[in-house]
Amino acid sequence: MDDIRFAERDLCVTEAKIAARDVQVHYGTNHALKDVNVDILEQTVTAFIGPSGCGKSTFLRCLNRMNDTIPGCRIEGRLTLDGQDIYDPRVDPVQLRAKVGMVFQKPNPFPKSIYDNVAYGPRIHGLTRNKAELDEIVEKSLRRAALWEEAKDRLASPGTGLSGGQQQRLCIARAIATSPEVLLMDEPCSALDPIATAQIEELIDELRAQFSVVIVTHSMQQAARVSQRTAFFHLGRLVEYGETGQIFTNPHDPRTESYISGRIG
Amino acid sequence: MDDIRFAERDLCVTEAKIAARDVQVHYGTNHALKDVNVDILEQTVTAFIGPSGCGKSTFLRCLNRMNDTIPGCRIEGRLTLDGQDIYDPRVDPVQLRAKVGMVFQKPNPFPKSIYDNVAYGPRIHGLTRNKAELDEIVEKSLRRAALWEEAKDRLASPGTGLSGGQQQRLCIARAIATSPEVLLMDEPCSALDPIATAQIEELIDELRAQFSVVIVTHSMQQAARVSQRTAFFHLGRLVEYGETGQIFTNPHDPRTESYISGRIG
Amino acid sequence: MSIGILVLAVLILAAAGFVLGRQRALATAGGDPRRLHSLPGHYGQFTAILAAVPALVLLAIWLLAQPLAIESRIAPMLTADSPADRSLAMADVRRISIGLDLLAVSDRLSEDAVASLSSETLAPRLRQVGTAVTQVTPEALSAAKAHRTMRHTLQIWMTAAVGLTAATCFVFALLRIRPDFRARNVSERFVMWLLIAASLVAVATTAGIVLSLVSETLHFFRIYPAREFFLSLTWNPQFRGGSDLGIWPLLWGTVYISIIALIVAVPIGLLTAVYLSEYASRRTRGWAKPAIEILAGIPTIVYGLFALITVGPALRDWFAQPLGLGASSSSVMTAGLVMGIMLIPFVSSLSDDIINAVPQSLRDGSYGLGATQSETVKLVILPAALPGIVGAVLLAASRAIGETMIVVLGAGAAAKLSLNPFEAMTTVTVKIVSQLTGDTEFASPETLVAFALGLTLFVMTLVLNVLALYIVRKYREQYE
Amino acid sequence: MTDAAAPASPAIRDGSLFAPDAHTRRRNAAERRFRAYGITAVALSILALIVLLVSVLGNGAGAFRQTFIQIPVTIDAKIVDPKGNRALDEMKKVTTIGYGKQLEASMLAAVAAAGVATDGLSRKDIAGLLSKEAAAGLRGMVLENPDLIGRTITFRALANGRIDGYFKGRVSMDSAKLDSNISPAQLVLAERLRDAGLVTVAFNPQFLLGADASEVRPEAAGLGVAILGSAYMMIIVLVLALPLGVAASIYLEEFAPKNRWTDLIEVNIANLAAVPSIVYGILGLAIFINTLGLPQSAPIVGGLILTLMTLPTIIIATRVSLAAVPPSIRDAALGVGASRMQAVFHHVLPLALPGILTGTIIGMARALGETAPLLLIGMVAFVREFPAAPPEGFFSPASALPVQVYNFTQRADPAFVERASGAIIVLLVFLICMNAAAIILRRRFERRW
Amino acid sequence: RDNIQTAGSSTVLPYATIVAEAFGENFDFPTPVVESGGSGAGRKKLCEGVGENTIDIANSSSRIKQSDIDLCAANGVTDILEVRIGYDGIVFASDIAGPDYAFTPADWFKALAAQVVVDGQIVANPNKSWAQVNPALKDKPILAFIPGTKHGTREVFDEKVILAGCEETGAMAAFAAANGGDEDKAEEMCMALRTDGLSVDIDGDYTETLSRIAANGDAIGVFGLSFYQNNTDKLKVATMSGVVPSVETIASGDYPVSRPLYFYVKMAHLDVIPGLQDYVEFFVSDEMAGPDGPLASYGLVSDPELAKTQAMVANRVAMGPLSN
Ligand SMILES: Nc1ncnc2c1ncn2[C@@H]1O[C@H](COP(=O)(O)OP(=O)(O)OP(=O)(O)O)[C@@H](O)[C@H]1O
Ligand SMILES: Nc1ncnc2c1ncn2[C@@H]1O[C@H](COP(=O)(O)OP(=O)(O)OP(=O)(O)O)[C@@H](O)[C@H]1O
Ligand SMILES: [Mg+2]
Ligand SMILES: [Mg+2]
Ligand SMILES: O=P([O-])([O-])[O-]
Repeated sequence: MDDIRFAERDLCVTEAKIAARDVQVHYGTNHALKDVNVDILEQTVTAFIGPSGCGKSTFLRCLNRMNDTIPGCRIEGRLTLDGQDIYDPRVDPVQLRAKVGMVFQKPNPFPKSIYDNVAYGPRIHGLTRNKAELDEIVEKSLRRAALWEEAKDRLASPGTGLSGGQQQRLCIARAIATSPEVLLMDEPCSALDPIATAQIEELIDELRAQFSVVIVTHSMQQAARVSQRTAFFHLGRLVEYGETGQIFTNPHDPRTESYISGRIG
Repeated sequence: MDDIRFAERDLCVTEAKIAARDVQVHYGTNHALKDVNVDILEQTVTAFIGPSGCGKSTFLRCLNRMNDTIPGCRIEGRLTLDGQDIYDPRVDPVQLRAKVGMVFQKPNPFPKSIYDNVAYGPRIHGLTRNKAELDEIVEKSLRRAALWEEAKDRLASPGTGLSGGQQQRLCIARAIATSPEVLLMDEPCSALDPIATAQIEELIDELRAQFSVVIVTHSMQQAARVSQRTAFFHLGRLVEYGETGQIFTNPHDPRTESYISGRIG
Repeated sequence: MSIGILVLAVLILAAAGFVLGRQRALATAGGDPRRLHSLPGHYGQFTAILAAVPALVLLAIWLLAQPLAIESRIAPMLTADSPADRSLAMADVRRISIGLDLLAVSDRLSEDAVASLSSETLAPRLRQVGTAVTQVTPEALSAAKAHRTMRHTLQIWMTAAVGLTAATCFVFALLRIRPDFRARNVSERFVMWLLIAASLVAVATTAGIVLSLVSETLHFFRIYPAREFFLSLTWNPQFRGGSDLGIWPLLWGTVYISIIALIVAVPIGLLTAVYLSEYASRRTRGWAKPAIEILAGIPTIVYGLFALITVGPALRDWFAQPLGLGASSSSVMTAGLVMGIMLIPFVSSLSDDIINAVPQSLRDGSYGLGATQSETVKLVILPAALPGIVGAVLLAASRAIGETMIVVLGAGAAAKLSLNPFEAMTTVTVKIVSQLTGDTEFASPETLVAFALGLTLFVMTLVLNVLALYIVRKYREQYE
Repeated sequence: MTDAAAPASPAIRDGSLFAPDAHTRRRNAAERRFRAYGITAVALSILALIVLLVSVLGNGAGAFRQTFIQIPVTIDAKIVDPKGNRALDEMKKVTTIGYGKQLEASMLAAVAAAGVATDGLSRKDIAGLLSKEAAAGLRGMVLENPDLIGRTITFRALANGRIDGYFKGRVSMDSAKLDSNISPAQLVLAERLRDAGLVTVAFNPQFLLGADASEVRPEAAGLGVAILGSAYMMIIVLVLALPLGVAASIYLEEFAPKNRWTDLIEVNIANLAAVPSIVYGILGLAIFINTLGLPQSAPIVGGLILTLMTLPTIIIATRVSLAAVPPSIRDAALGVGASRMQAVFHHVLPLALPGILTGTIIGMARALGETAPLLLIGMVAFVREFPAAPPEGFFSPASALPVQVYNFTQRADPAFVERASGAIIVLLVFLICMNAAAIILRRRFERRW
Repeated sequence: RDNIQTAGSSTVLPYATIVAEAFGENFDFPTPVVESGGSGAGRKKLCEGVGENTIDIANSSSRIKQSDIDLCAANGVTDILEVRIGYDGIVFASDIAGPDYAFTPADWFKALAAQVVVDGQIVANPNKSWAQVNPALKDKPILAFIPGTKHGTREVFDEKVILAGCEETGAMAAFAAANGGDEDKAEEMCMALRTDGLSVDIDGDYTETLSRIAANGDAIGVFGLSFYQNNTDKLKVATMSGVVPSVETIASGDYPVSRPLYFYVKMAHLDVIPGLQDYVEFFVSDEMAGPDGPLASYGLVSDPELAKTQAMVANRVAMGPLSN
C-alpha cells in the first residue's frame, strides 16, 4: 500500500446529511446488516470499504430505499436525511430517490438509446424547458462521465450495446443528469481503466463541492484518493468509521488494520 | 506505477494454444476490432489491457465463439485452437466452449441454487459418476474461487441473492468446475476486495500449471502480477503484445507507454 | 340524451382544466418547470381529474339513487298485496311514466294537458308511442304522473348539482396549484385507484358468476337430491322426470378429454415455442408465430367437423377396431387430439414471449460453460420461464375445459365412465349447454342441473388453480 | 490449494475440435434430436393449419361466386299495380307472390326467346331455376322506381341453389334424380341456358354485403349483418378488455401487496379463464339484460360478455410478461427518481408489450369465434336488418360471424355447407386483419437484453 | 324497439325464418329477429317479463308446460296466445347407398332397449344386428343415431316408437309384472336405452346426424321430415309400420311418428311492438302455413284446423289453463 495518496481534508461541515442509527437489515433469515450507526456529511465523499459480501451495497440501498423493492428484505433502525426519517410512512420514496441518486453495482442501462438513458431523469423531473436544454444536460452529463467522446456519434444506438465500462459510465452519466443532492455510487470504477477511473474520481471531487457522495470501492487507493471519510464494514457490521486519513494510517480496530494491510477478507 | 511486481517468467512453452490472424469484428457498422494478430500460449496467463471500449471483451468472446449469439456481429480472419480453425463450419461450438471456458464481465449466475450453478457444467459434461463426486467438485470449485466459506451454509439458496462480488466468484467457480483447457476471464476481480482478489490471482497462477488463462483487467498491477504475456488494445487495434515485463518496463509503442503511465484512456 | 350532454360538458371542462392547470402551474413557477414539484402536465392532469371525477361520481350515484328514492315515495300510492305484485305494479308505473314523456313529445302536449290525461283512453295512445302496457288503471296513472313530475324535478336538480360540483372542484384545483403542490402524487394515486378498480372487475365478474349460478343451483338441489348429484355414477336425463343426474361421468369425460388435449398441446406447443424463439431465424419466427396463432382463431365448429369427418373415422379404422377397442367413431381420443391442435397456440405463443424475455446473459452463461443449445433450453431457460409457461398451460387447460363444439362433434354426447379412450364420452360444459338450450321445461331438474354443473365446475377448477399457484410458487426461479 | 486442478475429464481434454468424443457426440445427437422435435412440432402445427385451411378454402371458395340468370323482364302494370294509380300504398299490397308470377312469365318468355328446348318441363319447374329471392328483388326495384312499370328491363337474378350447385359440382345428374327439389331435366335446361348466355357464374358481392336468408334460399344468404355485428362486438371488446386487462395486471403484478387477498384475486382470475363461455352467457343474461335492462340480441351485450370472457386471458398473459421483465430495469428507473408508476409505464410495460399483445391476439381470436355465450343473449339468431352506425348500432339486433357459421351448418339444404365454409374464410380474414396491427406491433417491440 | 323478437325451438326455426323473411319483404315493418336456442330456453325467455328488453314470441316444438306458465305469471306475463302452426314428421333414414328398411316400433324397441324379454326372461339386450331383431330386416349391425335427451324429438321418439314397441312386444307387461304391477316403473324400463354404443344420442342437430351417417354407412338416423326432404339424394327413408312418411301420410294420421309445433305470443306486446299482430296473422295465413304455402313445401305438415287457429289469432284469444 505504498501509493496511498490522501485527498486534502476539508471536513468543515457542521451536520450530518444522512444519519443512520442502529440499522438492521434482514434478507429473510439472513441478518445482513447489524447495528450500523453512521453519519454521512454534507459536501463530503464517504467511502465504504470492506470485503465482498459484508453489506456495503445493502447499506447503500437502504439510503434511498431501493431495498423496498426486494421481497423479503426488512429494515429496522432509524435513517434520516436532513433530519427527516427516510422510512417515515409520509416520505415519498420517489422524492427521496430524486434527491439521493444511485449508480448500481451492475451496470443496468435501459434498453433504449444512449440519449434516452441520460435524458430520462431530466425528463421525468422536468428539469428542462426545451430540447436544447435537454441536449445540453445530456452532453454535459456524458462529458462529466467521460463517455462523450465515445458516445457522441452513436447517441441513438442502444445503451445495452455498449462495452461493460461504457455501460458503467453511462449509468454514472444517467445518475448525475438529475443533479441529486446525495450520490450513491456502488463500485463506479470497477470496470474502468485507470484513465477513465481518474476522470470519474475527478468528477466525484467536483460533485463534492455541492453535494455529498457515497462511494463503495474495493480499491483502498481509490478510497484514500477521493474520500474524506471512510467506513469499514465487516460481516454486516460497521467496524470503524472516521476520517479517511485516520482509518488508513491509524485504524482503531484491529480488523480494520488487518483488512487494510490485506490480511482479512 | 511504482509497485508493479512481475511474476516469474516461465515461458518455456513451444507453441501457440490459440492463434489469431487478422481478426476483424464488426457490430453492424461499428468496426470494433481491426487486424488483431495474437498467439495465446499454453500454460501461460495472458493479460488483455486497454481503455474501456477498446475491444477486449469482444476479442475474448471471439475466442470461444460467444459472439455467435450477438445479432449483427461479424467476424473475419482466422482463429485457431491447437491449430484447428475455430470458425470452421465443422467445429462444434459446444465442444469448443467446453475447452475454452469463460467468466463474463457482468456476473450472470443462473436463477438456481448456488450448488446447481456450480454443478451445472459437470452435469452437462458428465464429469461425475455420482452425487458424492459432484459434491466434491462443487466444494472444490467454490473453495478455489474463495466462496466456500460464505456459501457453504446456503448452497441451496439462489445464486442471484448473492452480493456482487460473491456472484462474480460464483461465476468463476462455475467456470473452473468443468476444468477447461483455456479459461477466459473478463475482469474477474472487478468487484472483489483485495483479499479475494489475491485468492483469485492465486487460483489463476495455479491454473496456469496446466492450462492457459486469458484475463482482461484494468489493473496494471494485476496484469503485472499474474500474467506472463500482456496484450494492449487501443481503439479496436492490438497495439502491442509481448512479455509482460517488457510491456510494462519497455513498451515499443508510444501509445502503450502513454496508457501505462496513465496518459491516454 | 341530456345525461350524455351533461357528461360531455363535464369532460370538456376537464379538458379545459388540463390546459389551464398546466398553464397555471408554469405561471406560478415563473415559467420555470424546475421550480415545480411535478411536471407541468401533472398539474394539468390534477385539474382535469378533479374537475371530472367527483362530478361524474356524483352523477353515477345520483342515477342509481334517483329511481330508488322516487319509488319509495310512490310505493304508498299503490295498493298491492305482495312484494311481487308491488314490483310488477311499479314496473307498470315506470313504463307509463316514460310513456307519458313520449306522448308529451309526440303529441306536443303541454304539462297541463299531461296532468289532465285520464286513464280510459290512454292505453292505446301509449301503445302507439311504443310503450308496452295492456291497460292503465287510474291508480297507476296518478302514480305515474307523480313519478314523472318527481323525475323531472330531480333531473333539474341533478344537472345543477353535477355542474356545480364540477365547477367548484375545478376552481378548487386551480387554486391548489402552487409550485410545491404534489400534483404527480395525486394523479398517480388516482391512476392507482383506476388500476385497483380494473382488477376488481375480475372480482366482480366472479361474484356475478357465482350469484347468477347460486340461486338456480339451490333451486336445483331443492328438487333433486344433492347426494345423487355428487355420488351417482350415471347421467341419464329423462323427459318425464326420474332422471339420473350424477356428475361423475361428465367430470370424468372432462378430465379425460382435457388431459389428452394437453398431452397433445403442451409438448407440441412448448417445443414450437422453444424452436421459434431459440432456433428459428427472425424471419421464420416472424411468419410462423402469427400463422400458428390462426389455429386459435379457427372457429371450433371447423375443428368439430374435422374431428367428426376425418379424425374420428381414421382413428376408428386404424386404431380402435384393430385393437379391439370398439367401433365408435366419436371418441375421447378424437376430441382430445383435435382439441390439442386448437390449443397449440395457447401454449406456444405465450411461452415464446416469456422465453424471449429471459435475459441473454443467462444463455451466454450456459453456452460459455459448453452447454448445447438444447441443454441451455432445458436446464436454464425453461426453468427461468416456468411461471409464464405454467400460466400458458393453465390457459390452455382452461380452454380445454370450456370447449363445447369439438367435444359434441368429436366425442359425442354420451355420458360414460370408461377408461377406453376410443369410446364416446362427454364433458360438463357440453351438458351445461345442451341442458340449457334443450326442450325441457325451465323449472325442471333436467334444465336446472346446468347451473349446478357450472357451479361445481367452477369450484373444481378453483381448487386446481390453487394447486397450480402453489406449484409455481414452489419452483419459480427469479432471474437477476 | 496445492493440489492439481480437478481431475481433468478425458471427455473434454482429448480430441480435436473436429472429432467430438463419445460424450459430446451423444450430447450433439441429443441436440439434433431436440432440434428435430422442435422442427417437427412447428411442422405439425403448420401442417394442421394447412389441412384445416385447405379444407375450409376448398369448401368455401365457391361461396364467393354465384350463378346468375339474366332475363329481360317487362314489368306488367296489371300485375304490379292492379289499380293503375301508381300509389305506393296500393302497390305495396302486391306481395312477392304476385311478382313471382311476373317473373315466371318473363322466364318462360326468355327461354322461348333463346330457342331452348324445355323437354316438357312445367312452368313452375322452369321458373324454379330462379332463386325464390328474385321476386323480392324485383318488387324492391319496382317500389323504389315506379317509372319502371311498363318498361322492359334486364333483370339479373340469382339462380336456385341446386342449379348453382350443379355448376359448382355439388349437384350431379345422378344426385338430381334422387333429389326431390330438382330434376335432371331442370339441370339440362340450365346448361342449355348457360350455352345461350343467360346463365353465368360470377363473383357475388351479396355474400359479403347482404343479409342472411331463410332456409329456402341458400343462394341469397350473405354475411353483411354478421360482419357488422362482429365488428361492433370486437370494437367493444378491444376498447374495454385491453385497457382493463392491462390495468388490472399492472396493479396485481407491480403494486398490489403480496398477501392472501392478492393471491385470492390471482387464483380467481386464473379460474375465470376456466369458466365455460356459456356461463358467461348466463351471467350476461342475468346482469346485462335482466338487471341493467339492455336489449336482447344487441352487440353491446355480446361485446360486454366477450369482454369479461377475454379479460382473464389478457390479464394472465400480461401478468406473466410483466413478471418476466428483469427487476434491474425497475431498479434503474427507481434509482433516477422515477415513481413506481413511471417505472412501470415508461420501462416495464413497453418490455412486456409482446406478451400483452399475444394475450390480446389469443383473447380476441377466441372472442371473435365464440358462439355459446351469445346463445343465451339472443345473438344466435336470424337477423336480416342491418344495425345502424355506432353508437346506436350497438343497441340494435345483430348477428355475428361465428353465429352465422353455426346457423349455416345447422341448415338442411346442403348448399349451406359451402356458405358456412365461406363464412369461416371471412371470419379468418377478419381475424387476421384484426390482429395484423398487434402482430406488427409485437414484432417491433420484441427484443432481448 | 321497432322489430319483433322471437326465440326458441330449432325445429320451428326454419319455418319461422321463412315467414320472417317474407314478412320483411312484403310489409313495411322490419324483418323479425328469430333466435334459436331451444324450446325450453325460448319459453323461459318469454316468461322473463313484459317490456322492451324481453322477447315477443317463443317458438316451441312441444306444448308449453305448467311450470312455464307459472313462471310467466310470476313475472307478470299473464296473457299468452298459443298458436299451433302445424305438425312435424319424424322419419328414420339411412345412407342412400344402404338397403331399404321397413320398421315397426317393435323393431326399434328390440334393437335399442336396454333390456328386452327373451323367452319370457328379462335380459340385457343381446341383439347386435337388425336381422336378430326381425329376420325380415337386413343383416346389418345395429347403429342408431337418435336425438339426445335435450331434444323434444326424443320425447316423441320415446313415446311413439319405443314405448309403443314395448307394448307391442309385450315387454311392457313383463316389466310391469317384474315390478309388481308398477306401470310407471315398467314405462321407465321400457324407455331405458342401451348404453353399449349401438344407440348414440345426438345433442347436435340433424346435420350432425347426417354427417355421422356419412361416416358410418350402416347407421340409421332420426330426422325431421323437412330435413329429409332437403337431402333425398343422400338419405333413404324407412317405412314405419308400412307407411312411407310424407306430408300427406302424416296429415292423414297414417304415419304414426309426428308432433305439433307451436309458438306463443306475449299478448301484452301485441299492440306495442309494431307489426306483431300482422306477423302472427301472416304466419298462420293460408298463404304461408296453408297446404300449398312455402312452409308446407319445405316440409311442415299443415294443420287441418288452421282456420280455427286463424280465428283465434284474429280475436286474440288468450290460452286457458292447460287441459292435460
Ligand atoms: N453488442 C454490441 N453491439 C454493438 N456494439 C458493441 C456491442 N458490444 C460492444 N460493442 C462496441 O464494441 C466496442 C468494443 O467493446 P468491448 O465490449 O469489446 O470493449 P471492452 O474493451 O471490453 O471495454 P470494457 O473494458 O469497457 O469492458 C465498443 O465500442 C462497444 O461499444
Ligand atoms: N437479494 C438478496 N437476498 C438474499 N441475500 C442477499 C441479497 N442481497 C444480498 N444478500 C446477502 O447479504 C449480504 C450482504 O450483501 P451486499 O450485497 O450488501 O454485499 P456487498 O458488501 O455489496 O458485497 P460486494 O462487494 O461483493 O458487492 C451477502 O451475504 C449477500 O449474500
Ligand atoms: Mg455489492
Ligand atoms: Mg468488456
Ligand atoms: O330446438 P328444439 O327445442 O326444437 O329441439
